[in-house]
Order: sequence, then C-alpha cells, then structure tokens
Amino acid sequence: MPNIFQTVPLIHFVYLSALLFCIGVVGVLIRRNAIIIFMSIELMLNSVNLLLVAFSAYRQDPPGQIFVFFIMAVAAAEVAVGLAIIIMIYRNIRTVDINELSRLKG
Amino acid sequence: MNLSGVLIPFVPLLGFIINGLGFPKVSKRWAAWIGCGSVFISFLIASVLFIQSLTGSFESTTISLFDWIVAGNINVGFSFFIDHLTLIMLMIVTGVGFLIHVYSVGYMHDDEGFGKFFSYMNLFIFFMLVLVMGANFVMMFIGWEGVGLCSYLLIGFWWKNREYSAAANKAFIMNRIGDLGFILGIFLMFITFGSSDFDKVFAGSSAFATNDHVMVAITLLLFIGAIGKSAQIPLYTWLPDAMAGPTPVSALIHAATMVTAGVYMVARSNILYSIAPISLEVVTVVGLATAVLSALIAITQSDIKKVLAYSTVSQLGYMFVAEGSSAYSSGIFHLMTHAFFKALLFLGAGSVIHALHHEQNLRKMGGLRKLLPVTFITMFAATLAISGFPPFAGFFSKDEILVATYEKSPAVFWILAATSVLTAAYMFRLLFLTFYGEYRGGHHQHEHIHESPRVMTVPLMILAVLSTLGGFLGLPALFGDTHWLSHYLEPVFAANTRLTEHSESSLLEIMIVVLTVIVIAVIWWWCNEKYVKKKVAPAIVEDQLPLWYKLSYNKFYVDEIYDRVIIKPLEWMGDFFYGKFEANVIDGAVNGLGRMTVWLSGQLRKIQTGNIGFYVLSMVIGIVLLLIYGLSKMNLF
Amino acid sequence: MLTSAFYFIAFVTVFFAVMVIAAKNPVHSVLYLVLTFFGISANYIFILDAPFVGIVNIIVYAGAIMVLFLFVIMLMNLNAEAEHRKSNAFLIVGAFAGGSLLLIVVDAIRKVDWKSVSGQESSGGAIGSIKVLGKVLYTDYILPFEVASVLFLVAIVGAVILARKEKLPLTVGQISHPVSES
Amino acid sequence: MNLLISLTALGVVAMFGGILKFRSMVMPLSVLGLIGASLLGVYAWNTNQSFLNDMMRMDNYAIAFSIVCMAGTLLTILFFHFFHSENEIHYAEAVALMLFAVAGCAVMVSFTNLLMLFLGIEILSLSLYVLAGLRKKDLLSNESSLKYFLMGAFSTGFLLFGIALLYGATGSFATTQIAYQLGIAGMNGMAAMGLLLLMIGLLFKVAAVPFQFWTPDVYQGAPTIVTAFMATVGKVAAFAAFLRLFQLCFAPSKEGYQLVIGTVAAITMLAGNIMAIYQSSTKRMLAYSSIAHAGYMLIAVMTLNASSNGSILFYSVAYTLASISSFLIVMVVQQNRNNDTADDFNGLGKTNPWIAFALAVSMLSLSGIPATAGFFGKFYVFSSAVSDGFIWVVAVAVISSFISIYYYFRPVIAAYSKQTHDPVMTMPAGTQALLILLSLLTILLGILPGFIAGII
Repeated sequence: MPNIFQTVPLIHFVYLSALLFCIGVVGVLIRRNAIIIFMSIELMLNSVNLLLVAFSAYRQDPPGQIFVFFIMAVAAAEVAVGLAIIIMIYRNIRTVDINELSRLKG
Repeated sequence: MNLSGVLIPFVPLLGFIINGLGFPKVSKRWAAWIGCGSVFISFLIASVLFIQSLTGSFESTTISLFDWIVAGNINVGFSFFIDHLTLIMLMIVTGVGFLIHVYSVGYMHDDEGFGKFFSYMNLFIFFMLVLVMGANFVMMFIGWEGVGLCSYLLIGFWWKNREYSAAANKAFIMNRIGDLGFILGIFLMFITFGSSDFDKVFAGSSAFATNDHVMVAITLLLFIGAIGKSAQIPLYTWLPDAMAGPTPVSALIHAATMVTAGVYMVARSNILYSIAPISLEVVTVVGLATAVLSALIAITQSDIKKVLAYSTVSQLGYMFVAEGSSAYSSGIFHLMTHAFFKALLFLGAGSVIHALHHEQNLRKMGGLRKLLPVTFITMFAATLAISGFPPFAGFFSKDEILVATYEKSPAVFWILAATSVLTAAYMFRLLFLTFYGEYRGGHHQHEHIHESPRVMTVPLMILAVLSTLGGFLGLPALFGDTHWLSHYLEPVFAANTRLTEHSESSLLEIMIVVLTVIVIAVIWWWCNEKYVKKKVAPAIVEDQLPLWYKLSYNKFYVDEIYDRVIIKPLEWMGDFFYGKFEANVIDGAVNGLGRMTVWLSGQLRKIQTGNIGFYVLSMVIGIVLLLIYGLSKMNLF
Repeated sequence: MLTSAFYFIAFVTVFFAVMVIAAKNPVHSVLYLVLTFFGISANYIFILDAPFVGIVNIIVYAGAIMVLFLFVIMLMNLNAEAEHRKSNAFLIVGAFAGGSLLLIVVDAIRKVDWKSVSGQESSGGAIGSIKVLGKVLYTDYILPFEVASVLFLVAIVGAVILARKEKLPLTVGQISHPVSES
Repeated sequence: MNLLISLTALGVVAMFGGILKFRSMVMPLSVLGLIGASLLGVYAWNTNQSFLNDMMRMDNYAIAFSIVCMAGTLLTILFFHFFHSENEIHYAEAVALMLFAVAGCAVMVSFTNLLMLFLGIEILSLSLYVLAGLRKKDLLSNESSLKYFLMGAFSTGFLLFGIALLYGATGSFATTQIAYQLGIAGMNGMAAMGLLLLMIGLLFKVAAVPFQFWTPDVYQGAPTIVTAFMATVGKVAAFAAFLRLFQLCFAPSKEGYQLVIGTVAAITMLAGNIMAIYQSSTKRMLAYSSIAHAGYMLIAVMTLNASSNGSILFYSVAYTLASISSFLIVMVVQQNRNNDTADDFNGLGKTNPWIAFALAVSMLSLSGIPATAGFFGKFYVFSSAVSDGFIWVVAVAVISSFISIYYYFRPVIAAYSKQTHDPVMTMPAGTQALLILLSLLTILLGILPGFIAGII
C-alpha cells in the first residue's frame, strides 16, 4: 500500500469535493436547460462519492466505498426516470427550458 | 344520583341526533315534541337534584365517565362536576331554555328548516350543559367551543342575504380571538398545576402569593376568553350583529345563556381571581366601560333587537363589575334575573316582530298596546325589572351589585348608578315607541296585527312571573337578611364574597330604592311627553315636524332644555360611540387584523413564482442561512 | 510526487467541472462532465487506492449514464441550440450563494481535529480491492443490495410509463381547459 | 422484514397484472395484500427484531408507522380504483408504483443504517416523481413531475453530502455507531455540518419553509389522487424517518439544534397558513395547509422527548384521515363542477349532505377543532413542547392554527350557507361510504384518542 496518507492531507480531499459540490450547486442555479441542471446534480453526487471514497480510504473502512456503489445505482435509476420525464415534456412542448415551465404558481 | 346527573346533557344530545338525522323526514309536530321534550326532561332531572340540594341530601360531586386524554403526566377526565353553582346554572339553562324552545314552536312554525332549527337548539343546550357541568377547564372549553359553533350555525340560520353570513363570520372571528386567550390560559394552567381539573387547580393555587405573575397571567388569559364570549370591550360588536338570527336564538343564546358563559367562568374560577386582585381590577374596568358605552349606544338605536342587544352587553358589563368587586354571588344573581327578564324582552320583541311580519324598526311600530295585550303586559314587567324598579327582579340584583361596588369604590358606584338611569331611559324609550302612541306602519298592515298564539304567550307569562318574583331569592339586608341565594352559593364562594350583611348599608339601600323610583317616574313622564304627546319618532329630523308643533315650543321649554343639556349630548355620544368609535376603532382594529393577514397572504404567495430557478436559488439561500444559524447555535461558527 | 499528482488531477477536475456549467453547447457540457468524471476516477485509482470504485465510476458514469445524456440531447437536437441565458443578476446571485455555501462548509470543517479521522490503524489489506469490497457487499450489506432491486423496479416501471407515447390531446390541468400556447 | 418482502412481492404482482392482463385482479389483490402485510406487522409487534447486520429493525415504532403508511396506501388505491377504470393505460403500473413506494416507506421507518434510509427515501421519491407525471399529456402534470424531480434530486445531493460528512466524522453509517461516536467525541464542525445537511435534506422531504417551494406546485399539478398519496403517505414516512434518525443518532446533543428546528417550525406554520388564505383553488389551499401541518409536526421533532413518537404517530393518523378525505372530496367536486374553488362547494349541504358532512369533519379536524382527531394531534404535540419549555413555539402554533380556521372553513361555509342550482353531485359507488367511514374514524379518535396515542 502506497503510504500516500501522510503526503496528501485528507482535508484537501474534503476541500476538493466541497468545491465540486458547490460548482454543481452553482450550475443548478445559473442554468435554464433542464438537462444541464440535471447534469450539475450528477456532479454534486459525484463529489459526494469522492468524499466518501476519501474518508473510506483514510479510515481503512470499506463500507464507505460500498455506499458509493449504492449512490451510483441510485444515480443510474434517477437518470432513467429523470430523462424519461424530460423526454415526456420535450414531446409535449418541444423545449426543456425550465423558464417555460411556470404555469403552476401563486 | 350519579346516573341522573349524567343524563342531563345527554338527553338534549339525543334530541339533536333524532332531529338532526330525521330532518326533514320527522314531521314538525314530532320535531317540536322531541326538541322541547328532551330539554324538559333535563329540566326535570335538574329540578330533582336542585330540590335534593335544598333539603340537604346533596353534596357536590365529580362524576368521572372515563379518562379522556392521557399524555405523559397530563390526564384529562371526561367528567362532570355538580355543585350549587352548577345547579343554579342548570336550572337557568334548562328552565329558560325549555321556555324558549316552547316559544320557538310558535315562532318558527312556518319555517322550512323547523326540524333543523330544533336540532341545532338541542345541540346548543347540550354544549351549554357540558360547559357548566364540566369538571375541568378542558371540558368547559369543549362546551365553550360547542356553543360557539351552534351560535354560529343559528345566527346564519336564515341565509337569505349576505349580511347574515357576514354577521356570522364576525361573531366567529371575534370569538376565536377570545378562545385563543382561553386556550392559552388552559395551557398555562397545565404548565403550572399539571392539570386543569377544578379541584386540583384551585387546591394548587393556594400555594401562590397574591398577585403572583403566573396567576395574573392565567386569570387575564381566561378573562380574554370571557371578553370574547360575553361580548365585552373590545370584542363586543359581534353581539349586536348576531341579532341577524331568529329571535328565539337571540333570546336563548345571546341573552340568557351563552353570553353569560364568561360570567360563569369567572365565577367558577373565583379562587384564582381572588389571588390576583390586579385581574379583578381589569375585570371591573372592562365591565364598567362596557356597561357605560353600550348603554349610551342603546339610547339611539332604532332596531328593536339592536337596543336589546346593546342592553345585554351593558348588563353583562354589570355582572363583570360585580365579579370584579368580588361579589360573585351578586354576579350570578344578576345573571339569573337577567336571564329571566332579558329572555322575556327578546321573546316579547319576537312576538312583536312576529305580529308585524318581521318588522324590526321601532319607527314603524307604536300603539301596539291594545293589539298585543299579553305581549305588552309581560314586556312592561320585564322593562320594570331591567330598570330596577322595586320589587321586580332586576331591582334586587342590581341593588346588590351597586352596594357591593360602593364598598369597593364609590366612583364605580356612581358611574354604575348613572348607567342604571341610562338603562331605564332606553328601555322606556323602547317600550313607549313600541306600545304607546299611534301605529306608524302602513294601514294595510295594521289590520293584520294580532296577538301571538298561546304557545308563544304562555312562555312569556311564565317568564314575566319569574321576572317579577325572581328577585326574592336574594332579598337584601334591608328587607330582613334572608339572602337565600348567597347562602346557597356560600360553599362555592365562601372565601371571596364580601356581601354586606348588616345595617351600615341600609341607608344606601333605602337611598337606592327612593332614587330608582324617582328616576323611573321622571323617565316615564319624559317618555310620555316625548313619544306620546309629541309623537317623536326616532331619527326624524326636527324641521320635518309640523308647524303647529313648533308653536308649542314654549310650553315645553323645560323639556327642551332638558333635551339640549342632557339628552342631546347623550345622543351625540351615543351616535359618536356607535358610529365613529365602534365602526372605526373597534371594528377597524378587528377587521384590520384580518385584512392585514389577507394582504400578507397576497404578498407572500408571490414568492411562489413557479420558476424552478428561483425556487432553487431561494432554497440555497435558505440552506446558507440555516447552516449559519445552526452552526452558530452549536458554537461552531 | 503523489502530492503534486493530486494537485494536478484536482486542478484539472475542477477546471472541467467549471466548464460543464459554463459551456454553451449542451453536448460540450456532457463531454466536459465525462472528463470531470475521468478526473475523479483518476483520484480514486491513483491517489486513494480504490481501483475498483474508479473503474466502476468510469463504466457506470462516464460509460453508461453520460451516454444516455448524450443520447437524449441528440434526440432533442439540442446541440445547435443556444440556450437562453439567465440574467446577469441571477448569475451573480447564484454564484454568490454557491460561494457562500462553500465558505461555510470549508469554515466548519477547517477546525476539525483531523487526527481523529485519519491515521487509524492501517490494516495493511487493500480495502479498495474487489475481493474486500465484494465480501463486504455480499455479507454485511446484502439487505441494501436487495432493497436496491426495488429501486430499479421502480425506475424500470417509471421509465416505461413515462417514455411510452400516448395519443391523447394536450390539456392543462385536470379540469380540462383547452391548451393555450404560451 | 416479512412485511417488507410481502409489500415488494405485491408490487411485482401488480406490475405483472398490467403486463399479463389480469388487471381486474390488481385492486383486490393489493387490498388483500396490504391487509395481510399489516397483519404480519401486527404479528411482529413487540418482537423488536433487527435484520442482517443491523440494517433495519422492526421495532414497534417501525411497525406502527408502516401500518399507517399501508393504510394510507390502501385508501389511495381504493380511491384510485374508484376514479380510474382498470382499462386505463397505466392502471396496474400506477398501483405497482404506489406499492413500491410504500415498500420504500417501510424501509424509511425501520432503518438503523443511513444507507437504508437513503435507499428508502429514493424508492419513495422516484415513485412519486413518476406518479406526479402520470397524466402524460397534461402540461401541469408534466410540470409538477419535473419540478418535483429536479428539486428532489437537488435536495438528495445535500442529504448525501450530509451523510458523507457524518461518515467522515464518525466512521460509520450505522445509527448505533454514529450515536456512540458522537457521544465519545462530541459535536465537531464536520459532524455538525453533516447533521445540518441531513436535516436540510429531510426538511425538504417534509416540505418545511424555506424548502417548501415545490409543494404547492407539485401538489396542484399532480393527479389529485397522487397528491393525496404524496401528502399523506409520503409525508408521514418522511416525518417518521426524520424523527427516527434524530432519536437514534442525535438525541443527546439536541440542545444544539432544537432552536433551529423550532425556528423552521414556527416560520413554516406561519407562512403555510398565511399563504393558504389567498388560494382560490381548494387543492392548492390543501397543499399550503400540508406545509403548515409539517410545521406543527416539526414541533414534535424539535422536542425529541419520550412523547414525541406517540404524538407524531397520532398526528400522522389524524392528518392522514382528514387529508385523504378532503382530497377525495376535492376530486369529486372537480369532476362534477369542473373546478375546485370555494364557490364550487356551494350548496353541497343540500345536494350531497353526507359529502358535506365529511368535508366539515375533515376541515374541522385539519384546523384542530375539539372533538376531532386533529385537535388531539395538535394537543399532544403542543403539550409535549410546552412541558419542555418551548412556549413561544406553541404560541406561534396556536396563533397560526387560528389563522388556519379562516381558510379551512371557507368551503364548509360555502357548502352549508350558500345556494346552488347545480345538480346533485355524482360519484363512483363506494366513495361516499368510505368518506363517511373516514369521518367517523376522525370523530372517534377525537373522542377517544387513547387508542393510538399510547401505543408506542
């Protein structure tokens, strides 16, 4: 086992994943295309994965990586449903711009 | 004993279920029998208990049916409590309630919703009985809410126009404000005593010092409830509006029973109030202000039921003043006599309205003395009673309150005495406008006016007898120191009642008797001059009067001065309080609160823009704020 | 050596991540996202000694999920379309909100005593290997593994329901109003 | 465990019911299956078993909430059956999704490992995303589905980030381990951050302010029966999971975050009730009302004492009964009068007295008037908060529930005090009987609350 754990401090992984997470959040905030928003959410999930794997590696604790598999599984399921929803909407109104979808309000 | 006590509220409930489910299949005849019969059975049971209590084979009891709410240490039983105070209230509610039920058979005879009306009325009686019989404040609150609900249903019973619904709404909102106080009071009680059972709360309260702030808070919160239910300043304006309902409803709910629930509640919690004299002063001040203000307003009203409504508000103020002066038994005494004569007044007014085919305007009445003899005589008795003319019922109860206040504070006494004069004034005004002079309605109508059927007049007569003789239950010291009622209620109020027992007040009482007689004589003379001889109808401007009438100006010079100096300012004040103060300040505040909420709602809902981007942004900002708040709370930020 | 490798991979990953949300063309966004995932996988494989997760990440995310995205974007023919941008104010507020979120997270975590987290007894076994992970997954975590199958059932049923074409007229709301084009 | 297996199997059966064309059997089988699963739950009462490396534990709390969720699902499926013919295109699939969703709920309320919590939430949420979009050609349904999905997935990200940080701080996903480690080490910045982010994720699921944005839109746009399902089963499960998580993991350090939840609860109650006033659509009004109810239930999460479990359970039952029947009545009114404003309830008391009765009972219960279950729901929640000294929260709660009376009574007043010329409303057979049953249950619980309150 390479003894990396003394060289790269764990906190740097936390910073990195927090940064990626926030980039994902900003992506959700500033984009109007539902698909891009969805991709930003995927980015958020991936940053969580990175965090989990980092903790798992530093703690020498496998469940952290197991959890990552489940997140991937859930993400895949979410993508299947989410893209189905987006396609359904695209078929009806020929756009995936979220600003076009504000009939429900008040 | 146990079983029969429990039956009292449930018989009317049964009546409600039968009439409610059966409507409209049950015929009117049966609906009437069921409605009146169920209340009468309750009355009989209550009477048996009452007689037992007189002969001494009665002890105040708590009847626990079952544990109702069990949460942690809190245990609220579904239980009833019967003592002398409860018995008095039971007799009033079932007795007067029964008479009004009978009367309604005649009054509502042609109404489509006859059966429904009786089912609501029975439901009301049920809740009212739960209110007075509950063994804890939660039970009382159940009854309290229930009577509110029935009142709401019955005010809006005739939904022919919007105004009725508006009145029902107003009553509803104002009562909710009161209930809020009540419920917070109960909560505080739970925190303080761990229970809301009367015995535990009252026993626990002895540990508190006088004017302990918790006790003051509890009593004031309870009093807010009483203000809402019993229509005191500032939550009184719903009561006059509630007159939109059928007249028997006004008599039962808005005069005799429901509105006195606040008075009952304060009397029931007298032990708490005696620990919090500050609250008692609040009670006195609010009661006094209400008594004066509404009496002033009553003087200028032209709707017969409105006059009576303001009068009710004013009389309720009296009762609170009595309680504020620690004269609880006097308050209950007045509650009782008031139930008699005010129910009678309303029923009499209802009889008039019924005869005139739903005409309520005093301007279009007059001269009905000959046409409606029974109504006239009974109303006359009631007017004397409410004006405090000896030896009618109201005299004794009012006299007692006045004496009690005199001992506490002469200023209160004088204001209250002046209000009594006003009371006599507006009542005689009403009597004269209705029954004396000439009929001012159309000629066509005049021929159709006839006395109400016996089913309506018999209750009137019974109530008239009670209004006349009811006062002898509480003969004051002057007439030989046999104040039966106050002795009867002694177990409930023992520690608190400061009733004058002996001679030092005799002089005061004699003075009151003499003054009352003189004042009423003067008012009689003045009303006769104004309404019979001068034929003044309310709200007709002077220059519309015929010329010959103005020529007789000098003849009534004294009268005019009197009019200018006393009546005009009074009327002006009445107008002012009614038109400006009530409409702008009080209604304005209440409606303003409602409107502000609606406005806020309209503004707040705009944040639901429908745009996902905006939603997500707001969420992130929310997350940021929440994280900052949470981390700083955990001292990590 | 490893340290500088980490910083390089981290920099590249963050750069691609920024490009995902900054690229105008959705297809470019997808491609940048794939690159970001590669960067993350590189972290797994080279730095964190978790090769299996790294491989799965590439296969599942970069291989399957992103292809699905790409497929949908192509299907909608969005590649040419320039998406309407949100107003600048929105951009600034959004970036500001995201930035403050980052600051708060960093600030809270900065103060943690990391000795309690890292430097636990290193058992020596490569915990990221297929052998170890498989054993844990199929013994301790067998229940979640089974429960995840329900999730896939939901996803399958859901995707089938939603993606199947239906020949009904468009409506707005259940109270059938005619469609007004907006 | 048996309960969970049978629910999943039931879902599969319903799914195949659609594929293999035995649709007419789907509803009876589901109802029988749900009853059977509930009986399995009752059978497991007091056994307190934990399963497979302590991933989930079927304690009484889990069983009670599973049964509440299943009962809600049963009612929803019945109503779905009443209003949708079995020949409709996605009939069986929709039922299957509801059954899968309730399986997710069972996982959510019985987890003892954060992974299970996460999976349960996702199963439930994914089903709901699809169900919200069930009316594929209805633009509002589309929109509601997408909004729910995007925001739900977004909030899941925060939830996961929280779980990851918590894992970093404690080294485990098991609730017992997390509680143990937190007990040793105390709260540090990472654990606190994890806790707060988890809380945020769950606050989103229960629709608390400021994460309530999706609720009105999604509830309004989704098919009414799905809305009823979301508002009852979904919300109850989310609350049960919320409370369970905090009871198991974070109870000892509650002083730190109680005020946060309390503040959110207070704002949620006020905002939900105030915004509800302006709504003309009754369905949307009910959506806001469900936000407000989330605020009341949050009070029990905040107090986090011995009586919280019981009070949330009672509140859930009361709320489920009243909400399902009010959504159903909205459905009936929508179908008959083509709209659901307060005016569309005019004269209901004359034309359909029983429906009006059910309406009145459910609205009274929602507003917490005594002698209905809703009163005791509030009472238990408030009294436990008061006994812990959170008087200000209770004061806000009482004030806001008084505000709520205003809008809850609007349809009732319309039903009883206004006239209509519209004909008697028609509805599928059985609807009325079920509505009356629900109302009677509400009243029964309002008179004898002891049935449920003391059970866990």
